[in-house]
Amino acid sequence: METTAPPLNYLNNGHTIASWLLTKDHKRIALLYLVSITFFFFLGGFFALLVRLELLTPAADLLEPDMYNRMFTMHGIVMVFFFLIPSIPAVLGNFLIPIMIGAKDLAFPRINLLSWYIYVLGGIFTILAALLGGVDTGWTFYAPYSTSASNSNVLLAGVGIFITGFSSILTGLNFIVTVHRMRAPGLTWFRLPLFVWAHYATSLIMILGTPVIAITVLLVAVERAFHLGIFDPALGGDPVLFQHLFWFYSHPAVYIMILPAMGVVAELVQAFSRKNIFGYTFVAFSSLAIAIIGFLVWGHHLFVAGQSTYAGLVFSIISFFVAIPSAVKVFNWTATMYKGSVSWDSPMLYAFGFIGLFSIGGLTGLFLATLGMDIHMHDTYFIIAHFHYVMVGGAIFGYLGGMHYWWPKITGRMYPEGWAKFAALNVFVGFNLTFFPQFIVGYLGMPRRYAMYAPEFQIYNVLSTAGATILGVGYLIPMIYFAWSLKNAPLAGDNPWGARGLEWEIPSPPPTENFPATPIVTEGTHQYAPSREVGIV
Amino acid sequence: MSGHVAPKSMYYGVFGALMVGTALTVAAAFVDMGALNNVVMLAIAITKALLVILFFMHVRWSTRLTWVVAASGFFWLLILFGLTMQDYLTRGWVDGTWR
Amino acid sequence: MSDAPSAYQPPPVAIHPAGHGHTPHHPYLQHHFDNMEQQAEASTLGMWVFLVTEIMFFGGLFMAYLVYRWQAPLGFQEASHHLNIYWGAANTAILIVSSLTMAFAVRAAQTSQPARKQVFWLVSTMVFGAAFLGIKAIEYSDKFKDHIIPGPDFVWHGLYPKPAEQFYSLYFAMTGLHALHMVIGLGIMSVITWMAWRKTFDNEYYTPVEVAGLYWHFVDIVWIFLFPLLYLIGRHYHAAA
Amino acid sequence: MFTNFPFFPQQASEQAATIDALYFFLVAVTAFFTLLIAVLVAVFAVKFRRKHDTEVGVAIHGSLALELLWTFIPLGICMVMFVWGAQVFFHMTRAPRGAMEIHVVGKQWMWKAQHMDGAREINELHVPIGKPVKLIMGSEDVIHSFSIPDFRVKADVIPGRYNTMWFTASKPGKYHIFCTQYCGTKHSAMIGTVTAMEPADYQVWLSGGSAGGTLAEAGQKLFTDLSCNTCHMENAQGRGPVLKGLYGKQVLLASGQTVTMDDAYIRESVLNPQAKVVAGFQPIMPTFQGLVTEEQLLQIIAYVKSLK
Repeated sequence: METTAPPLNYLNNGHTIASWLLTKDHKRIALLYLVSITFFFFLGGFFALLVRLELLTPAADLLEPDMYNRMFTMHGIVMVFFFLIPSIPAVLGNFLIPIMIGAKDLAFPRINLLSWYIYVLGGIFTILAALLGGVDTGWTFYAPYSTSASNSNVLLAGVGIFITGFSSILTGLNFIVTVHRMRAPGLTWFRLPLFVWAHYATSLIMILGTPVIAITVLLVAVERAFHLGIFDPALGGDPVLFQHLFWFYSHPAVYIMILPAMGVVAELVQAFSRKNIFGYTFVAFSSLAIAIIGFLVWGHHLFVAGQSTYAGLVFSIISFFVAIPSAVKVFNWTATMYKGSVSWDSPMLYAFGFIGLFSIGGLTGLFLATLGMDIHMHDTYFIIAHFHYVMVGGAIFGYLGGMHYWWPKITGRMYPEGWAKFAALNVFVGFNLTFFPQFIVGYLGMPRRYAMYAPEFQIYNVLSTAGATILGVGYLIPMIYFAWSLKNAPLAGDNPWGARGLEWEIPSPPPTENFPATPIVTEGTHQYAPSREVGIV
Repeated sequence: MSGHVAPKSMYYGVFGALMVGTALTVAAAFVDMGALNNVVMLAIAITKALLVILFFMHVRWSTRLTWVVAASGFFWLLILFGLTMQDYLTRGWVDGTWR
Repeated sequence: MSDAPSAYQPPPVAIHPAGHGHTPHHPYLQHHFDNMEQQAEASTLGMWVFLVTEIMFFGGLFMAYLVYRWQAPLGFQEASHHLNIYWGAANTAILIVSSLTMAFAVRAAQTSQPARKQVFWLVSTMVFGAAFLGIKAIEYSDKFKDHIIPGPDFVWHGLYPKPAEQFYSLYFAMTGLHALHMVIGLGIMSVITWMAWRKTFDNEYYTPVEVAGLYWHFVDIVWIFLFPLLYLIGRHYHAAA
Repeated sequence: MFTNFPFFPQQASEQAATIDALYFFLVAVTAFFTLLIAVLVAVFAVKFRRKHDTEVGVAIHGSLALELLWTFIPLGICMVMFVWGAQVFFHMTRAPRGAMEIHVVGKQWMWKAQHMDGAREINELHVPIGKPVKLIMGSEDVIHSFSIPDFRVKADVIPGRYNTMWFTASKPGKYHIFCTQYCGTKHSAMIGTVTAMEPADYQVWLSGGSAGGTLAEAGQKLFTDLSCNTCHMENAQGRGPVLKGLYGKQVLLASGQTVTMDDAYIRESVLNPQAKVVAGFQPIMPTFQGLVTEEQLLQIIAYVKSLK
């Protein structure tokens, strides 16, 4: 298509393998992450497929229970640690944060590259664990099963997660320092895009929570290897302590997954309504509130684990508090569309889906924060449905929406919009068909992690598996047209959406240095119409 | 650029205080004060840590951001300790419960 | 609704000055920073943020210590009594001295003192650090000889064998992790010393020394807590007995 | 093909209805807010759909009143949920005095139950209706969780300690027992049936099941077989404390602390005797770790409890 030589950008600035594997450019590192994360997404999806197929019938006929246990464990480990946690921050965050704040790069480009290598190393250990027979502890690694009873590759997988944790820590560290120290002149905190706020909050969780899971997994590994009595009661340990330490990270970790998606959706709603966000400060601070309060609620995973009644009450009430900033966000996104100029481009379809599905995911979370209700629902499919509404309906919808929104910026090419709309619809329908029945079968009492189940649960499992098939197809379509678009789609231009933001003022794909010189920011984000004060901020 | 340069005498002073603290804590350990032993021990340790942070690590002369970052680490540690211990310490408070 | 990009182009949010308009670069300024000040602030902030993660990393172990000591206070006191308080106290003093020499190394760079002075303080710090590890090695080998390494070979003649084993599990986990940090610290120091020797640091550029110093002091602080928590808790119990 | 298309589990315990009421309230709130948001999004998307390519939205920066509204209304609703849920929870965690006790031991991958009068069963649990039943549960290996969905009850079964839960069955019939905490290969086969019976039928069932005497009697036999009685004598001459009448009382320890003589303390004292030595006694009792099973421990506890 091009007749003249294209201008120098980060993609054509060096074509050797070394120019990619040794790059310090945050945009190239983002693409390295994109490739590896996509790989892990489809790997995790493959495990999910086997899980769903096995659950088509009540008996364990496709997979032996032991193999089934390994499959759901690998699905959890791969999706949580190798897809959901790094997905938006390491790909979109890495690519966009320096551009959005008018910087040439992250504060520590070499550490950024290092974090990708650490991620890959952790991934290799985990893949090795899978190839050598998998792990059968569940992604939660509950002691003493993980430390003493399981005879699967707990050590390898634990080491993999331990290593990957450091990749997450380094990414968070880089983002925090970058946002504090690299903002362009004039870019005050309250002019920052909400995407940056969300990533800042995410980074806080990454650096404050991840070390605790690292040491916990390390202790499990040490206990397993040397038979030290840390968590196994038979050796004098306390398994509930493991759960405290584990959830101290792993509950905030769900906010690592959802907060960046919330940041994406805030950008999408503004760009495709051509309107600044309703209640900027509330949306910005709600990200911080979620990150901070999110650290105080982990005990709601221990309501039936023999925690004290008093602790149950404390964790329950704080869990309700963390719901409020999420509600504030949902209302503000919705209000932003009011009197906007709403386009129905494919990224916005994902945003619509996100708002609806995240609402369901969040509201069903209230069931689990409610002490008396959680007892019955704990460890049933209700929980599976709830967190998939947040993780898939939330995090993955945000990720896909963001990918479609920024794909023209990243690659310089558009994608076929018709196919994109079809895929978005496909994912939405498939997703709901997969996970809505699980709410019902969960309330009926079907426990999670069951290879075999009572026959009266079958109808819901059949629906679920059917939905998962549709969902899987919905994921494959974007893969195909994104790949196709790289060479064949029309050029996008600098600003295909008519959106406002620093990233849309530079060429697509951006040059290696992002900006020819440090820009001087004069306005907040997404101010389309001349300011006409209605109400107060 | 150059940050705050403290006189050498200050470093020697802090060093002396740290050494005295170490001697005190060892001496106190041999005196039976019941539960107070722990309090004294930890009070001395916290004081020593604060001296190192404030003077050797230059937080005394650093930006407010550094103060916040340094404090947040210990604050989050307290969250971990506090919320975990409020479970252990209140087991059996309500009649007929788990324990 | 089509593949065609939007014709609408909103006004920009930023002024874009044309081209590079800067003053000559300091040789150690990385290209993505505007000036040395920004670079130094980013590095120190980065190290502080990293130290926060380190606090939480050790925090998990301290949490385990807290719970198990609360569950078996007598066992922990009994077990602690088998640690050598004098080695522990000596190591505390050694680490404090190394912190002082580290602080002087930073100060030497800050005040543009000659390279050999900077190197002197850095090497002193490393010598004390190595001494600490040496003493730790003696202590470990004593424990090995006495069979109080947790695991199948653990032998305990006193009361409370279970909590004692747990205490030693935590003892080795905590001091082992701390020693690992010391080893990493020595590695960092070697690089910094080499850089100092090459006359890298002066009052314009001393961030690496300062950042390495922050790390070194942090490792010292961890020990300041480990020493009383591990070595001292059994004393008054036996002093009273 | 699917004769069963249930939406709700049966209400087979007295707690079930209260929990379902809470559930319906939560469902109603969820449905209301989900629909509210969905309708608003749909209406805005249609009504304010972009008319031409250069159209931009109106600059509206926000409204403090609205922000406060949608902060405090959800907060209020949440607090209703919290208080309601906490009430239900309090009721669920506190067994009424005089509840019938049954000991349950989980192990990979089965449930073993011991009734007080000695009847034992595996992967089955027979209970009378209309009478509060308290399960005292321990595990021999890893964490399990004992769940009866039709009763809406569940509690983790944790090695090294006892958890309890209670219910009052209200409808005769057979109901699922599921292990809901992942426990290894045959986790999904660690299931069973709870049979709720009319009290009279339950008595008939009990009389058919107990061959070896009551649980306390089995405990007494163990107490003698393991020579516990050589130190824990009936008078104060023994090297160990007299156990008679001690259950439920506060005990002063050598460390100066006090501890309640309960199931957990008896268990700890058998397995790890030196952890909490009673004041005035030497820490000379040997550990019985590995010598008694979890079921036997529960028998010993039943015996000590019976020493009134």
